[in-house]
Amino acid sequence: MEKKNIEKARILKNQALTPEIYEMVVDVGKTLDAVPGQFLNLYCKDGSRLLPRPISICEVDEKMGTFRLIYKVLGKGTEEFTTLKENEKIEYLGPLGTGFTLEESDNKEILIIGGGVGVPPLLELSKRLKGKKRVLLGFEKESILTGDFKKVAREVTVATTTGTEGIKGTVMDLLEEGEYVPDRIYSCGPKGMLKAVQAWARERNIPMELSLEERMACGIGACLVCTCKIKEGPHIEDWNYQRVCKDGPVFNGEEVVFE
Amino acid sequence: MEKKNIEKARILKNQALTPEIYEMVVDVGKTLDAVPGQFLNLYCKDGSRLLPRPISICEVDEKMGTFRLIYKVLGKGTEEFTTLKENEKIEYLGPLGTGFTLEESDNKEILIIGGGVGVPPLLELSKRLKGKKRVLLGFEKESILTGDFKKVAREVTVATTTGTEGIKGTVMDLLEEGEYVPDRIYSCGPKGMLKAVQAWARERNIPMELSLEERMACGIGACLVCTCKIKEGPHIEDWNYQRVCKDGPVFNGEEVVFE
Amino acid sequence: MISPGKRPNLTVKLSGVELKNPVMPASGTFGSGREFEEYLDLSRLGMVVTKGVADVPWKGNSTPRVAETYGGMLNSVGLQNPGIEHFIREDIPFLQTHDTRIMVNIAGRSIEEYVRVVRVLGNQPVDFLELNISCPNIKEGGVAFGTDLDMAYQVTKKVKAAATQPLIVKLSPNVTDIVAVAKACEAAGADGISLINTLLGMKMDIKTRRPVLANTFGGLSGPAIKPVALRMVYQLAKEIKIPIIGIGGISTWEDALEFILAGATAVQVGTANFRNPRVMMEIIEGLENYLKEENIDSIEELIGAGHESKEENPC
Amino acid sequence: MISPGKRPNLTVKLSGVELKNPVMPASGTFGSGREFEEYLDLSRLGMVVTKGVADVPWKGNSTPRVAETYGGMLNSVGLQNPGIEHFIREDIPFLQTHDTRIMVNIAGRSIEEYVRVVRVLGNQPVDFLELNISCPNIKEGGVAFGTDLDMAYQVTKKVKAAATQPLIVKLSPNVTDIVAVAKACEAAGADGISLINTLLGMKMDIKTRRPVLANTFGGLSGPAIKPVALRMVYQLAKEIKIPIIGIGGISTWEDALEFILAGATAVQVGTANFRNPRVMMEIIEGLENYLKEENIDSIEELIGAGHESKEENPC
Ligand SMILES: Cc1cc2nc3c(=O)[nH]c(=O)nc-3n(C[C@H](O)[C@H](O)[C@H](O)COP(=O)(O)OP(=O)(O)OC[C@H]3O[C@@H](n4cnc5c(N)ncnc54)[C@H](O)[C@@H]3O)c2cc1C
Ligand SMILES: Cc1cc2nc3c(=O)[nH]c(=O)nc-3n(C[C@H](O)[C@H](O)[C@H](O)COP(=O)(O)OP(=O)(O)OC[C@H]3O[C@@H](n4cnc5c(N)ncnc54)[C@H](O)[C@@H]3O)c2cc1C
Ligand SMILES: Cc1cc2nc3c(=O)[nH]c(=O)nc-3n(C[C@H](O)[C@H](O)[C@H](O)COP(=O)(O)O)c2cc1C
Ligand SMILES: Cc1cc2nc3c(=O)[nH]c(=O)nc-3n(C[C@H](O)[C@H](O)[C@H](O)COP(=O)(O)O)c2cc1C
Ligand code: FES
Ligand code: FES
Repeated sequence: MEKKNIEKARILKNQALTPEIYEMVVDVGKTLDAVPGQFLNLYCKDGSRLLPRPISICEVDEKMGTFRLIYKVLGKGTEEFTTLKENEKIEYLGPLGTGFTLEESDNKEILIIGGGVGVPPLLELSKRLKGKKRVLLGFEKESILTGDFKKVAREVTVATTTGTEGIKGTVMDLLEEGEYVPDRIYSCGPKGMLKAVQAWARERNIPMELSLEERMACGIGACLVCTCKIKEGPHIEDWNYQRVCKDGPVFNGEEVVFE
Repeated sequence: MEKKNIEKARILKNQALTPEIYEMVVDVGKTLDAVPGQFLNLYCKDGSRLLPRPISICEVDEKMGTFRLIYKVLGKGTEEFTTLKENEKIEYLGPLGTGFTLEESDNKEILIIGGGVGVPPLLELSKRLKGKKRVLLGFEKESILTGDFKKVAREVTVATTTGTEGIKGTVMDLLEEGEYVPDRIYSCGPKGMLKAVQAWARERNIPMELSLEERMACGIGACLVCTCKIKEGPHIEDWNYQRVCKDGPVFNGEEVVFE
Repeated sequence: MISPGKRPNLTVKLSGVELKNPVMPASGTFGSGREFEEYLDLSRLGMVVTKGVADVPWKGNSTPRVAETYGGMLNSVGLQNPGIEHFIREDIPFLQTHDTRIMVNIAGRSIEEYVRVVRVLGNQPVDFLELNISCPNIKEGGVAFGTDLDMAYQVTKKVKAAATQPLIVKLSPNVTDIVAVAKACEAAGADGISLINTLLGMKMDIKTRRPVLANTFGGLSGPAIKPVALRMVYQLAKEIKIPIIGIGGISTWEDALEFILAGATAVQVGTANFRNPRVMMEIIEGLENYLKEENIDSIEELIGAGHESKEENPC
Repeated sequence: MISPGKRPNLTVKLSGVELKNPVMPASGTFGSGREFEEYLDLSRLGMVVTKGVADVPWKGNSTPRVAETYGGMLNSVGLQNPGIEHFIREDIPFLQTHDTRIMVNIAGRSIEEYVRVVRVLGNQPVDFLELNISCPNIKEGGVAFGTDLDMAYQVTKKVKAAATQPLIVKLSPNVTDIVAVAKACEAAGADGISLINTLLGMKMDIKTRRPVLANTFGGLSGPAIKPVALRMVYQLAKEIKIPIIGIGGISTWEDALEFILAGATAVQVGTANFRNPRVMMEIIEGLENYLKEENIDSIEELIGAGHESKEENPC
């Protein structure tokens, strides 16, 4: 078997969508396989920053060998990424992790719920999922990707905490107000939001997949720093740690134990 | 008084002269003062390399505000420098240190002796010195800058240890073979060479200035890591440490104590 | 001198056992190897060192368990592991399918716990035991054993008495006198010393104004700590007779060579695996090329070669 | 809350003495300030800390005295200094021309040597004494005092008895139990603790196959060591009552803030001065802006604010 390795991608585009959020499109120079919900580990060039940065795959063209990535400038690493110019190279490892399960049914009601930088991976998911897709997106001030979602979903609703766009509030407000009775929920976003989504879905006995985020080191399942609690039995104490990077980031939402 | 600071220079040229030695010309965007023998502290961009790299001023155009620097690729820092492209910026501090004394007499016999990457600072020196200048240059394989020296000196002789250029041997061979009776010697190069030059000059009671090299941290005289031994009295034990970065790199050769 | 056409010899003898080469992963950074199979051929390694395993499953600490620092990282995994039974059932059979040596890293909170693990491993096909008396991330046991001379002696002695395989004791750098600790372990019968485990450190989050790690403190690893690790290996090389495995920030073949020159018989690569899962291959190839270029027949010639000759000949 | 138009208050009280702000150079990285005059205004600093001074001139170690490491550096200067008389003649008058506090760092190989320096300084216009019992680069004295509880106690007690000015004791991180050492110094009468001095480290030159430093070992400093330093400050903050000056890898205002949150009343900046001689100005301005943006009236509110509330309220 050929061994995997760190690869170099050529940057086709790297531009600000909002003052804080950037879009990067890269060309890996070969065909590839990727599942929505998987992520890439991007490397910083500056040697003082050792650890790769996990960034979700927002869109992928498997034949062309291109990834679209959406990242928020948070610290030194993502700041470094903003300085990369067209045609420069960036090193990456991946796709990594276990992505979403793609159900094959056309007439299911699907609810997709995203918050902040949890929104990007839901785009490729929305493209690939069959069924009747409704998308709820929450942001602080400015929305991203709503146009892209509108192309592939039946309905896209936006909430912002500042009220700048869509309704003033969170995705949970959208969820409470709309009269949704989905067959299945897919969600990615901040922990608080996922917890609320989980509670809402549990109450209604709706199956769901949640994509989690945790600080990582290796990204390939070896170091055990990125664990989350996953139910493994009927009792509340029956949980075990699983690795967000390898067993996830997408988990059966029913089994995720939030603190 | 206006305080000095780290400055940015724009790279006008950065190219290989030999497989190991590069020439970099930078524009600092303002007029400046510099004395031959002084150096610049160049900063690496990669944060894992904290300390600035001292590189001698090979040529300076004070009015145009440009420096010419010649550097050998030795380790990670100088390797990084080779990747810089035209119009990119490089950060530097300086000019730093105490350079050569420029004697004002026209009819003095001047002998200038350089070895390896000790050769570059002698070029600006040769341009500025009055007198009858003879230049002896020693290299391992390939010479650098001989053409430039020929423009400003009466005589330029080269030795290479491999014999590829000039005579096969070292500058000490040139020195022993030529029948030089200079009034003054200026030299820069490896410690072994400087020591031999010092012995030769001492025997003949010829005044000299030697430019030393030592590993540095601050480059501005504060940390005391770059010390060399300088005679301070008649006895062999009468020496004190001085700082190569601040009190030198150029010292009265008579007073340098080599181990 | 290498005979023409011959490949340089990277094999080293560690406590009487021959390794293909001196390069192996550091415990806890490589799982049991399975996750790295996609990236490198486990049979190329000098040895596989497994994550720490205890007598019963441990859940480890809360997250966040990691924080990046300048040239390094902090972790507070806290020796999460599924216990020795699971390990023997799942991991040993997997490792046996590869042509490599196996070193099992052993965690415990008391001498009895360590001894239980070692006994269970007695009839297992493992080549070395590595006794971790240096984990900074657990409250009882762990590092306490590695920072107290008498405890280091006692735990080594009792574990050695129970052990079938050669016993390497892994030391903590968070001590005043590393030589004294190593000598205590040597006196108690250790067959080798590996060091260093992580330095105890922490990071503050200035946004939340709280420690980044849920556990407050964590173990510092990576290139940042290399100078401390190298110094300790160098200090020990002159003072103990049993072999040393050097660990701490090794990321390139040059780093590995520095440790060998300082006196290490073998080296472990930890944090560097997280940045580049193939890094150990590059280190092995780099060492091989170096021997070739320098015309050195066997890497064993270089072990401890960096010690000043004045020390061999003091005058 | 900052009243509108008011500048945030950066002053801190250190052992009863008010400093303009909590930022000062670390001893040995700033000379006596003269070399930095071209780059910054000494009067803007919270204090100037001088290089270590002994009772008689010391020549220090041979060169090379420095080696760069990943995210840090090693030095083996060995406390080269021109002696206390020269210092009083040349450096104190120079510093007096600036509106800043003065802390004199004191080196010694024996208690008597330390005491002699302190006595001579008794009638001098200096604000603080910093007792360096932690230099790893000299054979006798130095770090020996900082790694032995009893010696740390004795030297602090005798020096304190001879001292006119408040006495800060500077500790070595190369110990098993930093809390015990600090408590010994506090019990002996120290007015404050500064830490950390450098970690003992080394580097090999793979070309020559010898240690890079003429002295073999050197002190590791710079951002690489920050997590260890921060951890020690945090540990001490809960255990001692005298103020702490945090040192180790501080290069940005965020770094400084981390130390203050961990419990440091003031911070020293060392190696970062070598990369950017104006860095302390940037740190002071950064802290000021932070207070403004966060609407915090005085930086003293942040000292130790990073400790988990659960520790104040254990349940
Ligand atoms: C599976 C997964 C997918 C992600 N997908 C995206 C995405 O599509 N778009 C996006 O903007 N962000 C995404 N993130 C978060 C992103 O990884 C962090 O924002 C980023 O690593 C911050 O790096 P930094 O150097 O700017 O910040 P710094 O704070 O300087 O980073 C320091 C260290 O902390 C880690 N870190 C800091 N914040 C986070 C965080 N929130 N989550 C995980 N690690 C963190 C960094 O990786 C690095 O190791 C994802 C995280 C995970 C785990
Ligand atoms: C006053 C002075 C003037 C110099 N002028 C020139 C010049 O004009 N051209 C030129 O090619 N070289 C010159 N050098 C040497 C040059 O500074 C080093 O070759 C360079 O710093 C090596 O950096 P590196 O990162 O490639 O090597 P590395 O080995 O990776 O450097 C690691 C550290 O060691 C230091 N270092 C390594 N070698 C030397 C050395 N020989 N001297 C001083 N510090 C060293 C580096 O500055 C750095 O801090 C000069 C040195 C001094 C002191
Ligand atoms: C995430 C992580 C987990 C670790 N787990 C263990 C362990 O289980 N047992 C052990 O002895 N050391 C453990 N260590 C310490 C490493 O084996 C090694 O001693 C240390 O990281 C220094 O080496 P490095 O700088 O190459 O990483 C761990 C280190 C890391 C980073
Ligand atoms: C070149 C150099 C010289 C030093 N000299 C002294 C000294 O004379 N006295 C002292 O107490 N500490 C001395 N130190 C230690 C520093 O004051 C400081 O404790 C250490 O460098 C850690 O801080 P940093 O990481 O900010 O440099 C010296 C450090 C360096 C790098
Ligand atoms: S990041 Fe290493 S196991 Fe997930
Ligand atoms: S390099 Fe700091 S004094 Fe010369």
